[in-house]
Amino acid sequence: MEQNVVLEMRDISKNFTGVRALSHVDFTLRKGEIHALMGENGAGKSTLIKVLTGVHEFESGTIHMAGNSNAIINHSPQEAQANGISTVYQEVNLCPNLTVAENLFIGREPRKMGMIDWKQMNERSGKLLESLDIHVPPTQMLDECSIAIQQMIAIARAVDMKCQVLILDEPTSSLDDDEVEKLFVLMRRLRDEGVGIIFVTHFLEQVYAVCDRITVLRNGELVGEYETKDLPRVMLVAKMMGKDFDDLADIKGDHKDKRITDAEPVIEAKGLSHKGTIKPFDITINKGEVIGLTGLLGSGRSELVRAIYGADKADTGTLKVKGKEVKINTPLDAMKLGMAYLPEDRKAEGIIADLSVRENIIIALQAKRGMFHPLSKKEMEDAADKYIKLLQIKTASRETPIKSLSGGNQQKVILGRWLLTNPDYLILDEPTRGIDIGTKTEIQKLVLDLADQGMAVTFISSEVEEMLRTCSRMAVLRDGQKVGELEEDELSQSGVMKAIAGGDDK
Amino acid sequence: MNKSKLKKITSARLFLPIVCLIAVLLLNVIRTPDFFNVSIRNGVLYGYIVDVINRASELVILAIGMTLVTAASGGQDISVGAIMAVAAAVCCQILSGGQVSVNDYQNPVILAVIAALLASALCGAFNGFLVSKLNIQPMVATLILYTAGRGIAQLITNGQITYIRVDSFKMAGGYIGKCPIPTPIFFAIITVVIVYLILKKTALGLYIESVGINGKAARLVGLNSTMIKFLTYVICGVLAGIAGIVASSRIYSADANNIGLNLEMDAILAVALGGNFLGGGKFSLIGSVIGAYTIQALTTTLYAMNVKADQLPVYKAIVVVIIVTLQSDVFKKYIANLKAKRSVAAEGGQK
Amino acid sequence: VGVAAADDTITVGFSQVGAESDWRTANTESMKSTFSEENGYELIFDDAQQKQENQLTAIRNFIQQEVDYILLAPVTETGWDTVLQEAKDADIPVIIVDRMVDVSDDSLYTTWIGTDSLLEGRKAAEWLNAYTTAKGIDAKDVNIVDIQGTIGSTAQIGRSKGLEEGVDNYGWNLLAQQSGEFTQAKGQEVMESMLKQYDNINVVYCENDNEAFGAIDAIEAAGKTVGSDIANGEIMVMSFDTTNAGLTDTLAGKIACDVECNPLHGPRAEELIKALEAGEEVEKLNYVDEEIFATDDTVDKVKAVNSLDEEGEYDVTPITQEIIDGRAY
Amino acid sequence: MKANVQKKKITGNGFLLLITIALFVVMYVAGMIVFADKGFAKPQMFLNLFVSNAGLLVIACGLTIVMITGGIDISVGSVTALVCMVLADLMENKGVNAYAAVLVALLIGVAFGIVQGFLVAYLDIQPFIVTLAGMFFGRGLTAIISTDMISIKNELFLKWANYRFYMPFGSTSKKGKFIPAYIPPTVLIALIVVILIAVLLKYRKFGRKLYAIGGSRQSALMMGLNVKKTIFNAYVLDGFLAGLGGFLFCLNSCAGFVEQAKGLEMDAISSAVIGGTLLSGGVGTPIGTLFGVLIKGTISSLITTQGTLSSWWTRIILSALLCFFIVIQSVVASMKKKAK
Ligand SMILES: Nc1ncnc2c1ncn2[C@@H]1O[C@H](COP(=O)(O)OP(=O)(O)OP(=O)(O)O)[C@@H](O)[C@H]1O
Ligand SMILES: Nc1ncnc2c1ncn2[C@@H]1O[C@H](COP(=O)(O)OP(=O)(O)OP(=O)(O)O)[C@@H](O)[C@H]1O
Ligand SMILES: [Mg+2]
Ligand SMILES: [Mg+2]
Repeated sequence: MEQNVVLEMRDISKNFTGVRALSHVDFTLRKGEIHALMGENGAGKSTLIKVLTGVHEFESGTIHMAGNSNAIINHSPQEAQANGISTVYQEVNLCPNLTVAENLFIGREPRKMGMIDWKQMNERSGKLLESLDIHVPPTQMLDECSIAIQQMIAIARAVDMKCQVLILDEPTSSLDDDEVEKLFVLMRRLRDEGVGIIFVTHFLEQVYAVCDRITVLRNGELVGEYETKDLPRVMLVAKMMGKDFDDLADIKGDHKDKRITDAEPVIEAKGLSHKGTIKPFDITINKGEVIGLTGLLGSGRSELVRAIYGADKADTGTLKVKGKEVKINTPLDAMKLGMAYLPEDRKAEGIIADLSVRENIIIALQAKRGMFHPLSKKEMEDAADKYIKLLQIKTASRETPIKSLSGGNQQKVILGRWLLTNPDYLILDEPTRGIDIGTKTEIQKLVLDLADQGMAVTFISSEVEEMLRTCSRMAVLRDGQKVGELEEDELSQSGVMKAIAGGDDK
Repeated sequence: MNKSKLKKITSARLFLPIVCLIAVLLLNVIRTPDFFNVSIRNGVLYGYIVDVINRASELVILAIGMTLVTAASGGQDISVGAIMAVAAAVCCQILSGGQVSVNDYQNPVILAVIAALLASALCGAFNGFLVSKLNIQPMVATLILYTAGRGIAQLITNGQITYIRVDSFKMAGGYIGKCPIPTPIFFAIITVVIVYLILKKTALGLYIESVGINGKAARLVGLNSTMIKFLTYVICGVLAGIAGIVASSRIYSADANNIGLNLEMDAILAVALGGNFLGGGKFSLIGSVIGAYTIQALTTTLYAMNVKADQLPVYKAIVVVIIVTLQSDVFKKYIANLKAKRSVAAEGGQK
Repeated sequence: VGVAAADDTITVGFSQVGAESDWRTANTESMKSTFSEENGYELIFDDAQQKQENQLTAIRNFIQQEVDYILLAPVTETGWDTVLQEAKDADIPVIIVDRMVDVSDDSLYTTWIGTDSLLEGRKAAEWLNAYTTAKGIDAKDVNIVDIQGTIGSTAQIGRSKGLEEGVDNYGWNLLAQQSGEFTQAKGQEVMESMLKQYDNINVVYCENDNEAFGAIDAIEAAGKTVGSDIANGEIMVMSFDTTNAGLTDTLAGKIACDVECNPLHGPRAEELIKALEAGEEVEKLNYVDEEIFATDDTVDKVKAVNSLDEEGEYDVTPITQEIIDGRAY
Repeated sequence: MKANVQKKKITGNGFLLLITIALFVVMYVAGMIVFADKGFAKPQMFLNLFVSNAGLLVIACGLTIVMITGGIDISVGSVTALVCMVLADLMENKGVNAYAAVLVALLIGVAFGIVQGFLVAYLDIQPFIVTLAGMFFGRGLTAIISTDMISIKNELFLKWANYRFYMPFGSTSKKGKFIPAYIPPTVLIALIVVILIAVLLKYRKFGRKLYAIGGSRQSALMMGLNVKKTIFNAYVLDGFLAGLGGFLFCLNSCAGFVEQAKGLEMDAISSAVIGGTLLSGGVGTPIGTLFGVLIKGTISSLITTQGTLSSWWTRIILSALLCFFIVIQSVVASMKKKAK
């Protein structure tokens, strides 16, 4: 093993029933480097990490770590931790019933005379959180924190553990730019301290911002390892996808002029609110329009759409759908009025883990049709096949349980679920979270196509750039309140930033 | 080709439950060679195996309801035995018109049966309300009727065993006319078929699974979780009512203390032996049915082997542990590893 | 409550096993009607739901309530030393009902009223012996199956023991013993299984009437006949409890012999309390009288030894409709 | 910001415990007023709640532990019966001395814990089924040892059973005699167990791991906790407490017989649940369980004191009160959730 290498994986293979997730993959991590692990959805990035950290067993291959002349096999995350590997997995893995502080310190609680020293634990947690600019009291229960905060906590936990190797599997998927920047500062500091960092992300800018080296996987196979500076963006994308791709195409361009001018409102909300989460707001969404919601983390974007959809029943205000005043008590009411809602927390609110891809796709349509009008087997299979093809969902078969799909592919299934209901108004809360760059562009195109066909869309994303590309109008939220709207000319990176920060429009 | 077919069969969900049932039955052939003998005696089918199928009927009916409840709410209804007693009490009390023992019906049978089923549906609705509307944990919610149910049944019968000595009443637990097959078997088959058809012909099965796996997600895709959970409890209650009527017909009386006693545990066991996860979600109705027959086969076997009733639980426990161990993923994995090793060794040998 | 609860009312705490059978319900009713307000008593009734720990709690509760007498129908024979000592310390006389208690010191309870299930078992065995002898059936040809009560209950222990002694004394074949848990359904299930195992059963010894009903159904379903004519292939059913339904079957010839187990303990308990109030000495053990009923008059008397080792001679009554109609339960 | 951290918020579960305690107090005080003339207000009446339920309390604490991991143990009633039977059999029929018998009894509990823990933790079999088998096994084994009732007459054992700690307070009987209140050693042991377990769960790593596993087993695993071993240990501890509880139970009843402690598992489970433990795991405290036991005890005590209910009405009222209690708890909890 070379001097400065901390981790070396050779010839790793891993099969799941019916899927070859990894085949003969090599991976080398050096001391004090940030190493990006890239690949499309389902390329095997998470699997490689789980093999390394003992979540999955693997069929063949060897793993070496610095300071250990023998090959190691981690049989559990616990062993991996003991071996100096600290991990943030793709899906947030924390305990909802414990406090923030406990989630940070479980398994390594500070103790005094054998007893857990709660006071010290809370104090240390407070400091740790503060150092990362996370503003939650350490004594708050985790399930009262937003998904973004949870992700930050998971990161805080991992970085606080003394480790040789730090693994971050899509840590930035729910974070906004500010948070991401904070994370990068932290990562650079750790790198300078000599920690080897594996970083998985689908955001190319982020790769080029912090990474020293890139390993690309495709369909479970190693494509190659590169120095970041030697690999231009376009090349990277080509390596990932196995074909040339121009991700910077202005997809909005060809759609712009086709826009319908005379507005035909689909949704008109007046004074809608939900106690404790979102203050009364007005919003109008027109046919064929993509409207974006922007704001800082926790500004109430999700809460706004949840109030419209009836996921949290609105306490005050009125809602008109296509000009008719309606009362929405349950999501089903909203669906019957032609709404569809893709929730942001995929694991908790999106997937129905044990059901197959097919069942996950048709469930919303089935619910809408009612219990006594079941879809025939053929209808279901056709629908499933259609969206597996359309969204390029990587799955062993349509009968595979959704839980064994990669994160990004799960997201696509959920998207397919809603498209199948053929809605008039589609709400997308972080629809491209964890989706690879190729598919992301596909989805953005799809959204614009749908809008062209007359669908009203609300698009929420932490990625301002993405929103700029898709949205024709944006609403700005701050502290659970809608503070303004941006149109046409104001739609630029700087314009949005200014509005979010709440500069001069106050 | 053949191998892959075999593999397909062995990896099917119901494979292990069926193997377990067969294993228990084979155990008998060794100990009691005439276990599978079926003859016609006195105009009816006669033999151990007939007893097994006959005696398992109530358990099968209960296991179906238990499967649905388990799938939707991730918990079990431990009040089914008590609900059986309530249904039996209502039915017999109406038929007897309040007397302790009658030789003729005092009221129409149809009235009694409907009232009994209504009462059991009501019990199920009560459980369902507590679980789905008030979010009380199933085992605790049903604990209420588990303790109160037999009290209610006794209240209805005034603490006495009410006898209905009418031949037509004995039919549900005995034989219809000259038909050589015991009637409870028909009850079991018909209930299984009806529930199976309902699940097949409507989307209820999918709804139940979705709600059981991820209630939050199910709500967001437009399912009414509350209603669906509630419904499974009502169905479970009604099925317990049917089982109660069959059980009371067997003994042509309403014995509030003993009808369905400890049957809830067997029903839960049947669900588990059928390869179902007690934490809810995906379920297999047929698996539970097989589980129910396995349990009854075991009981009858042990009786046939002259095992004392009080020691019977020991053997039952051992067999249950063996079965669930065989079905456990860890064990399956272990076997798979073993096989893989052996095939590697064989390959090496060939070289 | 109120003014009526004058000083001369006697407060009695009664801890009952439960309401697990008709017999128990009749027993409770007997107590309740005896210790009524009209008769000058206040009865504090507690149903232990077959749990001894509930009874321990109830007695401690009675002690705190300072009742005048405690009636205890124990779930079990054992485990009463501590709590009875507490009652004694509080000067509350305890009358044990039905089952006996097994305590290290007899003075912990004042007196006992109840049935003698060992004697019941012995009576039945003696009756069977007398009957088969009278019919000239060789003891070796008597093939018995015993459908036992709930294992561990006093009634089961006594009744099984009575039969087992008979088997030892007279050389009958005891083919099998299996518990029917005192219920009709289990009795039926067990009998079904036994019939398939043994072709030669001619006596079924059921330890209560409910089991007998189930056994009779199973026998008839298997195409055999129930009756006393063992020599001609009939299967004889014997039973205990003499419930109304049981005696009806006895009259119909389906149960050959039914040994009584009398639940009406109330009046006897009241007698004892009256005597204690008057400061009289009472007997430590008070058995209630129990009869034997049979379908026919082949046997008119049996001799048997009770739990106190006293031999007695007991009449066997051929059952009639009048007797059934005249009984209180 | 700082103030926010300092401000002690009553979290959802702590609030539930407070409600439970408040409801208990209300119920008990109501009983004291209504049944004052029947001695309900005597201090001994209150202590009797502990006297009667010492064994149950220890067993319910064990159950709380496994329920926090998201498991369950329905074998405890059978284990109790087995322990009582073994104690009785060893001391009365085999002439073993009391200390050795108690040791054996505790080992039986541990043995159950080890086997069940192994099956649940390492073979990943559903706890309900494993312990259902344990329930069958324990009861059957009890019957195999003896179907007769065995009364314990061992002097040392009875001395333990009859020992009393007298309190400085008490009550005056109708005849004007002062009777001091007392507790037997069982109560002391049970209370010590509650405190020890409470400390274990709050202040030891092992305890916190239990909560983490109950909250999300997957996450606990991913966070590097040794899930299997922790679950195994939880069942062993639970088994030990079942054994200890069985011993305390036996000190109360001094007898062994097959039907003993039937249904005790349901009492233990419902006590834990009333005390705020979730069957789905991750939530629960021994203190809550203590109140669960007291509440159930009080309900029974109220019914016994009332004393005119027929057998079936006893059952119905008992469960109606239980129902009332559970419903109030649930309604208040959801109201609190909404208010947030
Ligand atoms: N537990 C599992 N069972 C079966 N197949 C699985 C399992 N986990 C992953 N797979 C399969 O392995 C392949 C690689 O998945 P993996 O999660 O490693 O992808 P990924 O590169 O992390 O993708 P993403 O960017 O979407 O997170 C996928 O095809 C997936 O379907
Ligand atoms: N940085 C933070 N500090 C404290 N609380 C926060 C923070 N971020 C979010 N929250 C809490 O989480 C709640 C929900 O926020 P959430 O993140 O879901 O809003 P959002 O605008 O939809 O953001 P996003 O969609 O990016 O997650 C907020 O009302 C707030 O109480
Ligand atoms: Mg991944
Ligand atoms: Mg959000």
